[in-house]
Amino acid sequence: MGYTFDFGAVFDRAPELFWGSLGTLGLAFAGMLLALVIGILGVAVRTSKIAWVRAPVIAFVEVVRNTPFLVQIFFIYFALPLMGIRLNPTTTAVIALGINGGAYAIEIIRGGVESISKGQIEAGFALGLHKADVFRLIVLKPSLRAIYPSLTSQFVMLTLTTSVCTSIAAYELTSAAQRIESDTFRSFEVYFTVTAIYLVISSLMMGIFALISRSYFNYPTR
Amino acid sequence: MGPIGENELFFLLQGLKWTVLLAIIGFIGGGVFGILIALVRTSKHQFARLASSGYIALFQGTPLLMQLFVVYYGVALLGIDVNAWVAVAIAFTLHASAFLGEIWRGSIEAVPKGQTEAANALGLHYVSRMRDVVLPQALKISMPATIGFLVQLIKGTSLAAIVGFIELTRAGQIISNQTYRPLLVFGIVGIIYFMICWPLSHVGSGLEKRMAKAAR
Amino acid sequence: MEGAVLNSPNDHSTLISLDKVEKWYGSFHALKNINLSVRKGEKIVLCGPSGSGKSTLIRCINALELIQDGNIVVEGQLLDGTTKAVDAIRREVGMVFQNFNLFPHMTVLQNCALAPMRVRGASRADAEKLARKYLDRVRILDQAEKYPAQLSGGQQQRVAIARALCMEPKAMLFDEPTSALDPEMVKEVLDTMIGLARDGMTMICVTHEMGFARQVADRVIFMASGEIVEEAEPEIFFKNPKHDRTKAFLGDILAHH
Amino acid sequence: MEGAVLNSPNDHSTLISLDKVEKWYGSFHALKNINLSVRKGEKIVLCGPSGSGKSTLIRCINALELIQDGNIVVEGQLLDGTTKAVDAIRREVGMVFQNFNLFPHMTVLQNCALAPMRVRGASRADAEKLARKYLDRVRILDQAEKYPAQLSGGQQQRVAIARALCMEPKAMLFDEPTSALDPEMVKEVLDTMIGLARDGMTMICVTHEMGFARQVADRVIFMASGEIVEEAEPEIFFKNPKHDRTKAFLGDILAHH
Amino acid sequence: ASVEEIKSKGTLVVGIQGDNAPWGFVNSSGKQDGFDADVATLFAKELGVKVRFQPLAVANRIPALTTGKVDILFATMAMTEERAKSIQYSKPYAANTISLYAAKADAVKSTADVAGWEIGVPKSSSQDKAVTDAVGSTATIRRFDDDAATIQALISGQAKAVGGNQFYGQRLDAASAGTYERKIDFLTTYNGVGTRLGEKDWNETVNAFLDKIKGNGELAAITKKWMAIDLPTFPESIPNIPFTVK
Ligand SMILES: Nc1ncnc2c1ncn2[C@@H]1O[C@H](COP(=O)(O)OP(=O)(O)OP(=O)(O)O)[C@@H](O)[C@H]1O
Ligand SMILES: Nc1ncnc2c1ncn2[C@@H]1O[C@H](COP(=O)(O)OP(=O)(O)OP(=O)(O)O)[C@@H](O)[C@H]1O
Ligand SMILES: [Mg+2]
Ligand SMILES: [Mg+2]
Repeated sequence: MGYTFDFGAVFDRAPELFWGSLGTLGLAFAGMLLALVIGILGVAVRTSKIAWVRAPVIAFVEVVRNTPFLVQIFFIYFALPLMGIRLNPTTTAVIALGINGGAYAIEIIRGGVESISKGQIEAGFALGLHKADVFRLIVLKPSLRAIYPSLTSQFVMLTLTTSVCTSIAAYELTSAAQRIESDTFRSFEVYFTVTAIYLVISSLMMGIFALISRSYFNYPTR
Repeated sequence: MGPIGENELFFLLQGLKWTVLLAIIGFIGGGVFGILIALVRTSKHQFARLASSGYIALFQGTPLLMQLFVVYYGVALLGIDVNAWVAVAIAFTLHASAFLGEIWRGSIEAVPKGQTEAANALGLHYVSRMRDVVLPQALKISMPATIGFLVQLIKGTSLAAIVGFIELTRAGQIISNQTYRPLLVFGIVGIIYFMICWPLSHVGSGLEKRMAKAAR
Repeated sequence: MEGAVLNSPNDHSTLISLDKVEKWYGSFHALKNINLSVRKGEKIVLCGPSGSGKSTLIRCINALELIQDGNIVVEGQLLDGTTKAVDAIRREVGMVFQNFNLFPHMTVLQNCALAPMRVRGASRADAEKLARKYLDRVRILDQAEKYPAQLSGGQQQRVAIARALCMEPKAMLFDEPTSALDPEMVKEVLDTMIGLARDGMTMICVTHEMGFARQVADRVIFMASGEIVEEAEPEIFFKNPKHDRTKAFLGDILAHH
Repeated sequence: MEGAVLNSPNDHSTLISLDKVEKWYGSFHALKNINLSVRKGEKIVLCGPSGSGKSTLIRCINALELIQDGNIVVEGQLLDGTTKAVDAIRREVGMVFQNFNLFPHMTVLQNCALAPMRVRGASRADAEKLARKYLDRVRILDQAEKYPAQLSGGQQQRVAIARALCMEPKAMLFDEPTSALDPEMVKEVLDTMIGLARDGMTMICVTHEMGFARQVADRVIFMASGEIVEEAEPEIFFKNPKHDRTKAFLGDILAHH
Repeated sequence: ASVEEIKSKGTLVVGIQGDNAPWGFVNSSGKQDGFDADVATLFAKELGVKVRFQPLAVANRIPALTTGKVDILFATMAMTEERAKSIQYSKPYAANTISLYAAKADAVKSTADVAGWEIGVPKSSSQDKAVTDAVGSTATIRRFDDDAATIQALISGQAKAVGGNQFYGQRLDAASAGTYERKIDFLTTYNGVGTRLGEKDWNETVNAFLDKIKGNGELAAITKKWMAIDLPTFPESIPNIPFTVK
C-alpha cells in the first residue's frame, strides 16, 4: 500500500501529548482513589445482614454497573446543573470515574469477602471485636488479596476509561490526540503514538500494583 | 428539533441487535481464550507465565478502541482486507481474554493450596485437578468480578462503531444529532443498556446463590 | 425467641446458664433441651461421640450460633441477640476453636496482640508484652514472628490457645484444645489449663483427655445425639456411669488406653 | 538435585526409601539427613514433638514439598520432579492430611468418588459404590449427601480417610488421622487401619496413639528437631528407649495416660 | 461521464454527507435526508433522471469525485481556495455563518467582553477554528463531541457562550425560548456544488439550475425547511474561487 508513515507532525506536538498524559494520569489516579474508598465502604454496607441497609448499595451497584459510563458522565455534567449543581469538567470526570469504578469495585471486593471462611469472622467475634474491626482488621486484607488481580484489572480499565471524559471537554490524552489528528490528518500516526502512551501508562500502573501487592500481601498461605 | 417517535426507537432497537451480537462474540471468544490465558498464567512453566503476562499487559493496557482500529485499519494498510466482523471478533477476543484471564488467574490463586495438594495426593491429573477441584471454587470467588466485566464488555461493544457498526450507542448518537436532545436520547440508551445488562447481574447472583449452598 | 422470663435460678455465683436450649440446623435437631448451669470458677469437661453437638453447644454460648428456643444467660446478661448483649458476653468469654482459625495475614504475635489492643484498649507495647507472656506459657514464643501458614499443626493450636488467653477472659471455652498436640505438648497445655483452673478461671472444655477430666473437672458432661445424657463429678462419672450409652463410651476409652 | 545415583539398597521388596534427604523452609532446616526405607507391607509409626518435622516428612514422600538434597524412591521410581514420576507415585500412595483438605464444593460422596473416576477411570456408579463401601467402613455413610461445612470435626476426618482409601493405594500416609476423633471413633478408625494393615497395606502413620503403635507397628520412628532420633520395634522402643530425648518424650506419654 | 451520458443512463450518483444533520444525513428510517438531499433531488428532477445517494465521510469527498465514484458533490462543501485547486465549485447555494451565542442577559459587544468565559464548541469543527482564532487566547475553549453536546453545555450553564452556526439560534429557542441570542458573527462561509475540474457541461448545468431555484423560490423553501432561516444573500464572486470553468 502506498501509505507512508510520517510521525514528524505528531512528534512536533509532543508537549501537548505530555500534558494530555499527565491529565489522564491525574484523572485515573484520583478516580481510582475514590473508587477504592467507595468500593471498601460500599462492600462493608453491602455485606450487612440487614436487608434495608444493603438495598441502597445494591441499587447503586446495579444502576451504575448496568448503564454506560458516557450516560453517567453526561448526567453529572449536563443534568445536575439543571438541579443547581454545577461541576467543572475535571471534577465531573473524577467523580464519574470514582462512582463508576466504585460500583465495580464493590462487587469485586464482595467476591473476596465471601471467600473468607466463616471461621475467620467467628474467631474475630469470639475475641470480642466489633463488626467494624472484624471487617477492617480480619476480613479486608485477605479479601483484597483474593481478588487483587480483578481489582487492578478494573483499575487499568478505569485508566483507559478516562478517554471518555473527552466528551465533556475534560483535558486528557485522547482529547489532545483528537486535536492533533484534526490538525494534521495523520490518524494512524496519532493513534499508534497514543496507543503506545496508554500502554506505557497502564504498564506503569500494573508495575505499581505489583509492588503494592508484594509489600502488602507478603504473608504466606497454605 | 425533532421529536423522538417510533422511528427513532425502532432505529435504536436495530442498534441493539448489533450490540447483542457483538457481545455474544466477545463472551465466547473472551471466555474460551480467557480460561486458556488464566491456566497458562498459573502454570509451572516460567516462559509460559511470562508470555501470558506480557499478553495481558498488552491487551489490558491498550484501549479497546485502539485494538479495533489497529486490527481493522492497520492491517488494511498492509494490504490485507479485513472483514469488519473478523476485526471485531479478533479485537474483542484479545481484549476480553486478557481481562477475564487476569480475573480468573487471581481467583485460581485464591483457592487454598491445601485443595491442590489434596487433589495431587489423590493422583488427579492436571485437567481433573483444574476442572473438578480448583476451577469450581475459583469461579465462585470470581463470579462478581466476571459478571462485572461481561457487563462492561456489553457496553464496550459501542466502540465497534469505529469499524462501521451502527450499534446502540452509535444509533443513539445519530438520533441525538438529529433531535438535539442528548440527555433524553442517552437516557433512553442508558435504560436499554440497563435492560440487557441487568438480567446478566441477575443470572450472576443466582449462580452465586447456588454455589453458596455448598459454602464453608 | 419466646419465654424471655428466666426460669433458672439466677443466683449471683452462676456465670453461665442454659435453659431449655433447642438448636436446629435446618431440619437437623442438633441440640435438644439443653439445661446447664456453670458457677464461677467451675471447670466442666464436655465429652461424647463425634457429631453429638459438643462444638455446637459451646458455639451457642458464645453467640456464634443462633438458638431456636430457650435462654442462654452469661454473667446476668440474657443473650437476646442484641449487639450489646452479644458484645458484652464475647468480651468476657474466650474461645479456642477446634480448627484454630488463626488470622493468616498476621504474625503469631499480631494474632495474639489484636484483641488486647482493640477490645481492651491496651497500647501496642502492653499488648505485645501480654502476647509474649502467653506465647511463652504455651512454649511457642520462638515462633512469634512466623505466619500461621508456616507453623505445624500443633504449633497453630498452641497459638490459638495463647490468643484466647491474651483476652484474659472470665471464662474460657475450649474445643478439643489438645487434638493436634503430641503427648509432651498435651501435657504442657493441660498443665497450662490446670494453672488457669487454679487461678479460678471458669472453663468449659470439650476434650477426651480423661486424665485432665479426672484431675481438673468439677463435673463431666456426656452428650450424645444432641442431648445431655449424663452429668456427674468425675469420680462418679468414671466409676459408676448410670447410662448404657455412657458405659459403652467409657468402655472404649478404657479399652483403648 | 545432585547425587542421582542411589546409595540405598534398592532391593525389590523396598517400597519407599529416603536417602540423605534435606529439606529447608527458607533458612529453617526442617529435615536433616533423613534415611528411611520402608518394605512392602510394613507399618511405621512416626512420632515426636510438635514441630519436629513429621508432617513435612510425609509430605515430601508424596512430592508435596520439594527437597533440597538427597533422594526419595517410591516403587523403584526416583522422585526427580518430573511430572511422570510424581504422578506415578501419587497414584500409588494415598494421604490423609492433618487438616483434612476436603473439597468444600462437593458432597461427601462426591469427594470420595472423584479420584476413582478420574484416576482409575471407574464409572460413576462403580466409583460411588466404592465410596459408599469406605464411608461405611468409617461409619459415616449416613452423611454421604452433606457438604464438608456441615460436618463436625471428627466427621470430616473420617471422610478424609475414606477419600484416601477409595483410591485403593499400595501405601497410605496418615497425618494424625485420629486427632479430631472421640475415643469411640478413635477405636473404630484404628480398627479400620488395623484391618488395612492385616490386608497388607504399607503404612506410615503420624500418631501419638501408642496403643496403635504397640498393636500394629513394625517399627516406631521418633523424630525431634528435623532428625530421626530413634528407630526401633515397638517392644524395644517402649521398653528400652536409647536416647534421653526419647525417654523424656515417652515419660510424658506414660505419665499422662 | 458527461451530463448527456448520465441523462441517457438515467441515474445520477450524488456524493453527500451521511451524518451531518441537517445538511446531509441518513435518517432513522435509513433514508438519505437533509438540505443537500432535497437540493440534489431537485437537480436530478431537472435532469430527468433518478438520484442515487452515496454517503461520504468528510475526508473522502474529494477523492470520491475525482476518481469518478460519484458524479457530483452536494456534500456541504465549504468553498476554500485550497479545495478550489482540486475541484470545480459552482455558484454558492448555501451559507454557513459562525457566530457566538450567549444568554440575552449577558452583554457582549465585542470579543473583548468574553475574556475569561468558558466557551463551548464542537471539537474540530469550523466553529472550533473560528472561535479559537478569535478568542482562544483570552477565553477558555471547551471542546465537545458534537453540536448536540455543545448546545446542551450552554443550556446546562457549563459554558457561558458557544460558537455555533445559523441553526443554533433556532435550537436554543426550542430549548428555552427567548433566553439566548446571537452576539457576534465571526465569519460566513459558503457552500458550493462540486464537479470535476474542466468539465464545463456539468458546471454550466449546475449553475443554470441554481439560478433557476434561487429565482423561483424553491431554494428559499428548502432553506426555510431545514435551517428555519431566510435565503441568505450570496456574493457575486469570491477571490481565487472561480464559479465557472474558464
Ligand atoms: N451447618 C450445619 N448444617 C447441618 N448440620 C450441621 C451443621 N453443622 C453441624 N451439623 C451437624 O450437627 C451435629 C453436631 O455437630 P458438632 O460439630 O456440634 O459435633 P461435635 O460433637 O463437636 O463432634 P466432633 O467431636 O466430631 O467435633 C453433627 O452431626 C453435624 O453433622
Ligand atoms: N512454610 C513454612 N515456612 C517456614 N517454616 C515452616 C513451614 N512449614 C513448616 N515449617 C516449620 O517446620 C517445622 C516442622 O513442621 P511440621 O509441620 O513438619 O511439624 P510436625 O512434626 O508435623 O508437627 P505437629 O505435630 O505439630 O503437626 C515446624 O517448626 C514449622 O514451624
Ligand atoms: Mg466438634
Ligand atoms: Mg504435623
